[in-house]
Amino acid sequence: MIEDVNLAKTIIAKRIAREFKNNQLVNLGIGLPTMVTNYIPKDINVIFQSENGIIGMGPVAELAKENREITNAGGAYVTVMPYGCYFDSATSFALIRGKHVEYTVLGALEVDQEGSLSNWIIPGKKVPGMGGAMDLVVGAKNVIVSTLHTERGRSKILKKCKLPLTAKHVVNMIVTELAVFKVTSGGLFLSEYNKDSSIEEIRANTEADFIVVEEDLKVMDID
Amino acid sequence: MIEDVNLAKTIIAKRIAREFKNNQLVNLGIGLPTMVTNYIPKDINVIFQSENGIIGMGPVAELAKENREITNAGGAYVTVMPYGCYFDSATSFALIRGKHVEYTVLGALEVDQEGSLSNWIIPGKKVPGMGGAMDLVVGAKNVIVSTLHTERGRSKILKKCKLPLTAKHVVNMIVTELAVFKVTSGGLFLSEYNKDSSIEEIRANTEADFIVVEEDLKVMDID
Amino acid sequence: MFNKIISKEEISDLLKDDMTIMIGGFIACGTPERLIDIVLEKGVKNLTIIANDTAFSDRGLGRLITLRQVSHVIVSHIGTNPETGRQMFEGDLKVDLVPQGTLVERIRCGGSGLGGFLTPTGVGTIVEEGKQKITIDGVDYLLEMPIRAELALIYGSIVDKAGNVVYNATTRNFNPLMAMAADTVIVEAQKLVDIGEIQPELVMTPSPLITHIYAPEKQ
Amino acid sequence: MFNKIISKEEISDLLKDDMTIMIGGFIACGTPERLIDIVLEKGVKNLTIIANDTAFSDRGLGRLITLRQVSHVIVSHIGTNPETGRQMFEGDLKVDLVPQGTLVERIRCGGSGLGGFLTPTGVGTIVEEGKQKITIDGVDYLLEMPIRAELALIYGSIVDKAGNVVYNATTRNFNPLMAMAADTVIVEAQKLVDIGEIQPELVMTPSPLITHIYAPEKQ
Repeated sequence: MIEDVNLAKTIIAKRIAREFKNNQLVNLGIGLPTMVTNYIPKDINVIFQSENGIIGMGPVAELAKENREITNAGGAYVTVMPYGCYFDSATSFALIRGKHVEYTVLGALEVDQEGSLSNWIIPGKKVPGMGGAMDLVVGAKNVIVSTLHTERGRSKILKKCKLPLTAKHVVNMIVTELAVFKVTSGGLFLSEYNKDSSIEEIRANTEADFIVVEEDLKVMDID
Repeated sequence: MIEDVNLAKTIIAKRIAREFKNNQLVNLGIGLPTMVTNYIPKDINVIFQSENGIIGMGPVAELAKENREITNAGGAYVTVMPYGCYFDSATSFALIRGKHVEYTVLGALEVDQEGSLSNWIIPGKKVPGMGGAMDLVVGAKNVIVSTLHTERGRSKILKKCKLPLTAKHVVNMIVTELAVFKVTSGGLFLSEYNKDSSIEEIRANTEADFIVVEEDLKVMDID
Repeated sequence: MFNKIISKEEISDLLKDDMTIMIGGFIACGTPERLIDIVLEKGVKNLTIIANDTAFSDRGLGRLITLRQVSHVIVSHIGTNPETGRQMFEGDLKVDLVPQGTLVERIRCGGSGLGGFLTPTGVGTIVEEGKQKITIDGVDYLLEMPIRAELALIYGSIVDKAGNVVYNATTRNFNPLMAMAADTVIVEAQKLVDIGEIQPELVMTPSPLITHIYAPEKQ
Repeated sequence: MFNKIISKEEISDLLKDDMTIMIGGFIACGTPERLIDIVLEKGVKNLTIIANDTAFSDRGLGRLITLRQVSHVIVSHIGTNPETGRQMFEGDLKVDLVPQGTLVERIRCGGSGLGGFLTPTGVGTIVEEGKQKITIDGVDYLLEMPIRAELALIYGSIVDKAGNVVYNATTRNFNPLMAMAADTVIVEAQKLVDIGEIQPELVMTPSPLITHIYAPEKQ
């Protein structure tokens, strides 16, 4: 296991950053997913959507250079690229539900082998609300879950989510510091593993059942 | 009867023009309804909506001064007032169906005493299509039908429309060169008559049943 | 010709206990802070607030929650304001959480004369509870209903004296939708300009939707 | 970075018989006339056209009807083009008439991932034939369904090289909705400008929706 949480998160962000092609429209959730922006290959232009009304979102604004009328979906002051534009929330979710966003990357409280996801509520404890997450996972062409493989020793990738769902059967790919999984109608497939880990370690730390097809298995590209 | 069709139409347009209050949003159909713009009292500012995407439509553009990117719903080149703006067709009909338009004024093939209207098709003969009419009569707060009282000697105001309907039970007011009718759940009421006509003449030329409450009856204000 | 400018006192007179109010903004960006000041000053109680989120306990509409003027919120997110969660767990505040895309579309629906819409969002989750499910070509959808308010308080970056509104950058968010879905709409004009100063293509809320303009700088 | 400019020949290669095509414009205002030229030149047949109207027999998409390239139109109005009515009465052209507000909302729906919507428009008329009627709080609505196309041909007054589009005045009409509801979207740029020349608030169709840009002046 990778004990250093920051290193683990960096691995996840780096791997996800390799997933995008030129000029694809991508929506990143708050937290770990936002780290992905730091590792986009230089020859790839990714267009970031922010569901509060931006296409072409740029980096966070420098201190003392903030424009109070330009924020991201987390409320932080950001910048916008020269090719960017703004729109209202109804248009934003028309774009999201209408399959115009290529990828959405979100965190998870739980994710399962059927591609269901829980990330918006722990009843009685923590109720932040779903915000735009339910629309994003239903509407984006590809749903990537970014998550540490385990939390307090327990697998985040379950046979079946126990918390209230964000959506059912929507996740396409799960990226952790140890592995990349693909969710298909035929089950959960291990498609890549961290070369510092092993299939045995992954199996020991994953509650979900997953299938390994040796000849398709690759090492995670994170260098 | 008033034999001069142009005079008849002028009477209708003049009467309808008296109906509006300051800053009300009004949509006028093509043809006779458009004539209403010529008779708006000078102290009243009426804001015209054109369903192809204008609020604040002004007069038709002068010859050789047309802007080919500014047309009305009939395809004619028009002008726009300094307080005007543009929008797309989805927004236009959101405004229309959403009861944001105070009055719509339309022509009729037939109108009936229940407030139903037929104005978009004569099956097998003339099929222009409904355009925005069905949305306008369902959505506008007030629906005024402007029509000559008779056509080829036959009443335009019927007991029941025979042609395919534009909408059922939506018309609030019918203005002809002879009379003004109000449609209520209690039936069709004659509310005004042309002082050059008479209740007898109106009755003789109207197929619909209508009620006259003598003390409420007024002379049409068209001077 | 247009006479829409309204004073603080006139706005105060429009506010009543038990009102349903829509408030524009997204985590306090594009929120009419000076209009919220007036609601705070008037001290009306038992409000139902429809908004994207409850902002912060000391900024945006969260201030109304902190002062316990609100009994019910219909929002997509309360995570930025711990006070909302606290009052909810204590049973003092009813919180309806609605997916953001569904919430804004319900508001659009309420302002557009539509009776509802079918969305795939929320199917198979607790969001579907109590809702009609309609299956079309093998795909399940929830029938979601329009929502309206008595009053909408919105923010406008640039407003002309007729009531045409431009929202700069991400201040647009829920504001133009709410401007269509309330009986009375008051815009807080960050900058008030003369008629003719706004390019007509740039207008995002047409003037007839605006009932009153509040221009704090002119007070 | 962006490489969306496309030639006449490349567009011609995208056109096939039997295609469903959305074409922007309102009685030939805001219509991509030069893109229609290419469809005429290619001579593809048996097209289904989705548009507000059929314009004129010698202007706008009406030209495709005159040359009998179209077998089916889905529109709100055919009154300005007598040729449409003639081919319809002769049985050569299928005409589906849809109320304008319903048509544009169906297109929006098709581009927005919604499964349908409830409208009061058309209730009690022949428009309701074959449709599900849903009654809510005593009011009848028709359930109307989304509509999409393989290709959308739209007009843009100002287009930047990323594909951001501004529609001047009333050229906007159906164009921004159609840009969301087709698998491939080609915009005819009246004026092509560099990235950064368009105010980001003024963009009416965001660049990712545009597949290809055709700039006749650059040919």
